[in-house]
Amino acid sequence: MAELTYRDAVARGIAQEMARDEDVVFLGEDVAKAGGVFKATVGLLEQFGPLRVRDTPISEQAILGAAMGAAMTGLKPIAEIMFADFLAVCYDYIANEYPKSRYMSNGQVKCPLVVRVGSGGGARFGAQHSQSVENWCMQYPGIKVVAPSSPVDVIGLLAASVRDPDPVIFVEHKSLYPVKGEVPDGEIVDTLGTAKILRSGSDCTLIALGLMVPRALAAADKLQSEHGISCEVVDVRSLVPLDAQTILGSVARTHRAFTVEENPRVLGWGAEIVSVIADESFYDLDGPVVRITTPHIPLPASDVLEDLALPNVARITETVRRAMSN
Amino acid sequence: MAELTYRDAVARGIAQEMARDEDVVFLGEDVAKAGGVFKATVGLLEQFGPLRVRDTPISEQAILGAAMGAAMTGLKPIAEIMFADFLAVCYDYIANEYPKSRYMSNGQVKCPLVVRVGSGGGARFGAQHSQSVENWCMQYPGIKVVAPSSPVDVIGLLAASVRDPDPVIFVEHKSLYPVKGEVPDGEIVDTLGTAKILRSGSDCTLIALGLMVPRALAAADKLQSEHGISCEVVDVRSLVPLDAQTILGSVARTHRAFTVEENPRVLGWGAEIVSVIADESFYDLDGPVVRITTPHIPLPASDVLEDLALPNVARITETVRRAMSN
Amino acid sequence: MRVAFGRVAFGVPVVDSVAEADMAVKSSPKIVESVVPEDDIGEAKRLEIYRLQVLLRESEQRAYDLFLQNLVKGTSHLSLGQEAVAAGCAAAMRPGDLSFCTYRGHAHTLARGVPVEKVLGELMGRDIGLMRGKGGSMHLTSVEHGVMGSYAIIGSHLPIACGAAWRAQYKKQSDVTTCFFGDGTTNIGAFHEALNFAVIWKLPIVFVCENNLYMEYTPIADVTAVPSPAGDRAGAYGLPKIVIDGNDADSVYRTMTPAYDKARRGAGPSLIECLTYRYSGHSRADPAKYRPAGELDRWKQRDPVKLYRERLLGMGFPAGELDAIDAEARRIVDAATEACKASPPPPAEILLTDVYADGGCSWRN
Amino acid sequence: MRVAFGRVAFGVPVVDSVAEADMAVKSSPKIVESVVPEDDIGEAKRLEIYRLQVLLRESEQRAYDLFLQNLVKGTSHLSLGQEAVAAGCAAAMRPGDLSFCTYRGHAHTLARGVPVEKVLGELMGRDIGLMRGKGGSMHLTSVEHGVMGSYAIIGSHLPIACGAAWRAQYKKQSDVTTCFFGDGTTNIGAFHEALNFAVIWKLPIVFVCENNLYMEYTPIADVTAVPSPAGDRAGAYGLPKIVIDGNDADSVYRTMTPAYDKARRGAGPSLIECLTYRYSGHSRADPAKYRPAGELDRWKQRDPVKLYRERLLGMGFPAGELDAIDAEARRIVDAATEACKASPPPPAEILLTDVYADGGCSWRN
Ligand SMILES: Cc1ncc(C[n+]2csc(CCOP(=O)(O)OP(=O)(O)O)c2C)c(N)n1
Ligand SMILES: Cc1ncc(C[n+]2csc(CCOP(=O)(O)OP(=O)(O)O)c2C)c(N)n1
Ligand SMILES: [Mg+2]
Ligand SMILES: [Mg+2]
Repeated sequence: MAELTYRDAVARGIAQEMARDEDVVFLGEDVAKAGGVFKATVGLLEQFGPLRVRDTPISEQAILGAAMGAAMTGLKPIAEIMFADFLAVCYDYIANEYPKSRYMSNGQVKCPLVVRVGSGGGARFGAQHSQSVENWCMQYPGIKVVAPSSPVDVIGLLAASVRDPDPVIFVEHKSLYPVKGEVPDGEIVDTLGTAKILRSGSDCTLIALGLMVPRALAAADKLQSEHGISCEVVDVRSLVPLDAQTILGSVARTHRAFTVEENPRVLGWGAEIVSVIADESFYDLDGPVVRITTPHIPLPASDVLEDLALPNVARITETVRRAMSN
Repeated sequence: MAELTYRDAVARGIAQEMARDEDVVFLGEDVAKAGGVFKATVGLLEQFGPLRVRDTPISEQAILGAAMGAAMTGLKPIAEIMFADFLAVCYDYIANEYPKSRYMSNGQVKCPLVVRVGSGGGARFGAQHSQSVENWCMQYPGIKVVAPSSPVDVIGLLAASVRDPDPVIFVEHKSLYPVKGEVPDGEIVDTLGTAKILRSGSDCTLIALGLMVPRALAAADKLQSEHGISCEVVDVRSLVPLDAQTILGSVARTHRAFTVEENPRVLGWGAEIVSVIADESFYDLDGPVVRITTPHIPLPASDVLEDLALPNVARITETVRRAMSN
Repeated sequence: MRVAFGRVAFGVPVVDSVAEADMAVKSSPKIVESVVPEDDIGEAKRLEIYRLQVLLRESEQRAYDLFLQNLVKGTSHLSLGQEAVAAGCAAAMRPGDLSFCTYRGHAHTLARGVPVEKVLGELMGRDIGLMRGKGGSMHLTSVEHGVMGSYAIIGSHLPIACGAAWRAQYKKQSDVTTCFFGDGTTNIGAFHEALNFAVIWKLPIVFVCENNLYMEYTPIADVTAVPSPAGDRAGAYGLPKIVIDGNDADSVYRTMTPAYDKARRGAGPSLIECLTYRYSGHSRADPAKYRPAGELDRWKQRDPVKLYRERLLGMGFPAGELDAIDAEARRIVDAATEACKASPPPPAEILLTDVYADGGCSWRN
Repeated sequence: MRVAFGRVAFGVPVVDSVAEADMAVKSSPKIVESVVPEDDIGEAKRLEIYRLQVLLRESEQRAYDLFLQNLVKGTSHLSLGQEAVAAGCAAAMRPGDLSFCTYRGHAHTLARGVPVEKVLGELMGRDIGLMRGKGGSMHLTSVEHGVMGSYAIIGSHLPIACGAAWRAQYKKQSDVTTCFFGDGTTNIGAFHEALNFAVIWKLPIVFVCENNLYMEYTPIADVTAVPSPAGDRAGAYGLPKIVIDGNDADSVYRTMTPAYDKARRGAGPSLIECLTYRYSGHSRADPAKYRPAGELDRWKQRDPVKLYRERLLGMGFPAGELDAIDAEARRIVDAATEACKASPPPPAEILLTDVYADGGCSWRN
């Protein structure tokens, strides 16, 4: 057992998989010699050498394309797209290539790769370096989307993603990089498609992802202690595959649900979850599912404005309290 | 009054706006001399000349980027991205540039442009030339998304989009190009953000878009005549801005709702509408909102398979019938 | 006997074919020949190259006939007139080498040995098709033949092909990757990224640009800043400019062979521009009226199949042997056509298979 | 008096500065000078160029100090050491000309006359900021000064800048667009698309590549197939290779002036690579330890501000006049700093404004 930051967990997760399997290779901008702009991949070059840990030019299409070609022919690449927002410059691979090659080829072509991205707000990086992209990637059949909220999940879910035979977008949250957590020694391998109930509760279910998980937990504390509202908190962890059963099971017990989403309002990942709940748990619900999201705006850079934009503990608490008192 | 195809309505809509305003210019691949690969822009080069109607190289980033720079500085460009799927190769403009420039610049930068795309399935073009992209574009605050289902709406909504001061993704459906409809003479200008109730009904509301509109209408006929179910059919027409009031108003009357979506299952545009209804019309609903979508698959090329994938009249009818008999 | 003509035949000076090309392609850029090695094509290879060209011609012609009969449902992009590139490249490849093609990929797919009925069957959306109708004409893929896919988004397969070559380099495997694309593709960003990437990583890949003078309907010269869309860009990646006569399969073969050798010995990628011409429109829907009068005819005078046949005859190959090859190709294509017509459409259950590696399309529990 | 030295001063042979650059940038590519016109910089322009460089230096140094005081909250990318490019270009522009910058755009923004407090205020996220804190340091925009934005996604503004130039051409307006970017940007697809597009449409645009030898932390030479990332690509668009000493503002000014003239007379775009060096790390977070020992010092010996000051002194400009410029710059930056510190944070209501043109963020009724 050791305390590890989410940042260091990334490097440990990659190292665990590279040590296990020679076919795992890693590429991205400034990831090797410099150890990544978020310092999440420090030491990998030294440990695995320049043939397996490779710096690339600023050529995101080449990075994601090369990862695919390598995956098709026998490697298991991990590609880094530094800021998640940059997926937009290589989006063809996300929308058109990765998810469709297996299907179009009638199963001939495989695509076992992981794209790691630094996602999310809170660092005052402004509208083009702070976006949450889970909902972007979720729309394409054939791709998986994973977003860990703790160091141990980073390692376990990264390992599961690397070992998964499908393309996985692995969404790391930039604001979680410095956060510490307990991590067991030895190999850690988790399972995709499993949500985690991080806190049990009886009055309502808070469904959260990434940076919103610790905020939902903190709000749940406040709601319990200050308002006597008992919240169950579910960390979705993996949007595709989605552990709908854990979510629906929780809602069946609590009868009320809230999504806590960092993405802007419209067609966030919560919209799918609300739609599933509203369909399959219709008769379980005591009130509408409420989505707590960033407003329908690009993220501002100024610290005061950004703090207003993202769902925070106070807003989560207040929204839940109000809805529960109706 | 004249009969016009949806295809010819595109050219007429563009011509109407170009004739009205010299600042309207049009660019895209093979759009000028060849009149577009879908023949939707035939005659524009002859009418407006090579300075206003321009063929480009296969450089989608240059097309969308140039449209933006021109829009920022005084023109009102219409850019064509031939197949909607190709948005993925120039997605940076959709996700990061168009929607954010006004906000980031605190209102200094304007971006009045229209991106026309040929979207949707039914032509046996396969997984990379048949996608519905309305739900892709809907996620980015700052952008508008419009999708006409009839020739007259093509002209009116295209005119409204060209005159709109915000960037608009104008989603034309390839399978509707040959469809004819009555179109009044003279200038036609419609209003963005207005849904249309195309058929009144009392038992449930079918909420549809694009190619799914005629199918929903045909299903409504069958449901009425064969099963005595009275369906109201709403053509959403514009996802952003969304005419939520018309939709919620209809659901308040019928108490049941179905979305009819061409996109694959997960996080289709219907998920947002379901979430809005499930929140704001919670106490109006007699049963869950049901989404009728393409399964969570890429589109196959073979005609028999593609016909199985897309929601058709039989499937819409059967889904509604079953849900209504529960 | 024809061996006796060998020397003469081998001596067909490349400069002649270049001159011919220059005459035919009046407005086209000057062709710069790469170094031509001492001829080593050999009889068997020549017959193979001829056979391939004839088979491609017959197959594509048949695909066209099948459109007209409305048996091909979706779109389709033929390579009629461009056979020399596919045949010359395939003949220079080794088994295990990989091909990445475009939507205009029937010829490249067939040239690697994929059965004709699987290709025509895919065009027809039948169960017999290479991907049982799930991909369609633009996505022909046969991993067992090294055809790693046909790609329909312009440019996207260039980086993908780099990845396949990277794997070979990393795993010290000896295969070389060929990436085919058109002139129009040189103007999209992915082209640039892939070329730079391949060069700095010294990947075992050969980029083959088939310059057929048009993107879809727009002449490439109207939208390109340089006369040779690929050749004049080679310098931007530290590569030599190589522009060859793409209607002469020998010229293609002779250029590809050293390029493959270079890749295999770890000396990095090549970029080769082959000047050629497509006879039919861009795709099924296109009557190709945008072409100036006479252009098609001029190119047909340098038809690659005719040209190659005449060369073989001139070298002393007996006409009967070539006729037999022609007949065999026709027989194969006829049989394939019948097999396709007899094939049922794909069964409904495959609609939902192979989205994910578990075989299904389930995204939730 | 200094006029008397004019001829001598003008005579500072460009080849000298090239040689100097060559010495300093030992491993860098050979600099190819563009044609130098008969000197026409003039005294007023020289003082202006000096003043701009000093102001940029002071402002950027202050931005750095404000980081250290934790008053700049987000990231920030300084141009310390690269002032000659911004100053030389701005001095060659006319009012109404447009600039498109990158996240490393403070200098280019200031050089167009945007008040220092608006720039520093934006970095500090205060209400006084150019965009009231909504954009941040990477997106400085001042339309009234012709600064059409600073772009943070590598490459994306090159096509956008083409569009602005297209508008000028279409509307027969006489402004020219300048698009700034770094060496690393030449490896992304949008670069390629924009250059080809600008050339075929003959757009009035000048592309200025500031080659500071590094992308973020990776030396550009490690990831680029050619020695001059922009210069060696010019031929791919039919443009001449122009690589100049980007630490000599006169050399920049002398290269830009004819490039702007060319654009204005409808003769199309130019691509200019300026060799320079950034003194600080890539961004706030970067201590720049990846640079070889001595490299920074060598470049500082050719510090653009120092170099320019010495040149002016050599030409007979009185030291006192230059000192006064220095003092004025410091005064401006001090006053701006105070104004920023006194400015409140932006008010909460602007969070939801200006998403759409109606002023709000409403996406539904
Ligand atoms: C990104 C993208 N843009 C546009 C298209 C539409 N398109 C298909 S083929 C083609 C022309 C390609 O020209 P070229 O590269 O010369 O190949 P050719 O068809 O001549 O073999 C175009 C524009 C596409 N498939 N993908
Ligand atoms: C598409 C994209 N990829 C990566 C980045 C991250 N990034 C920001 S600056 C930079 C280096 C750019 O180098 P260069 O073009 O030389 O400009 P410089 O910073 O040296 O001025 C990188 C990789 C980005 N902003 N956008
Ligand atoms: Mg072509
Ligand atoms: Mg740089």
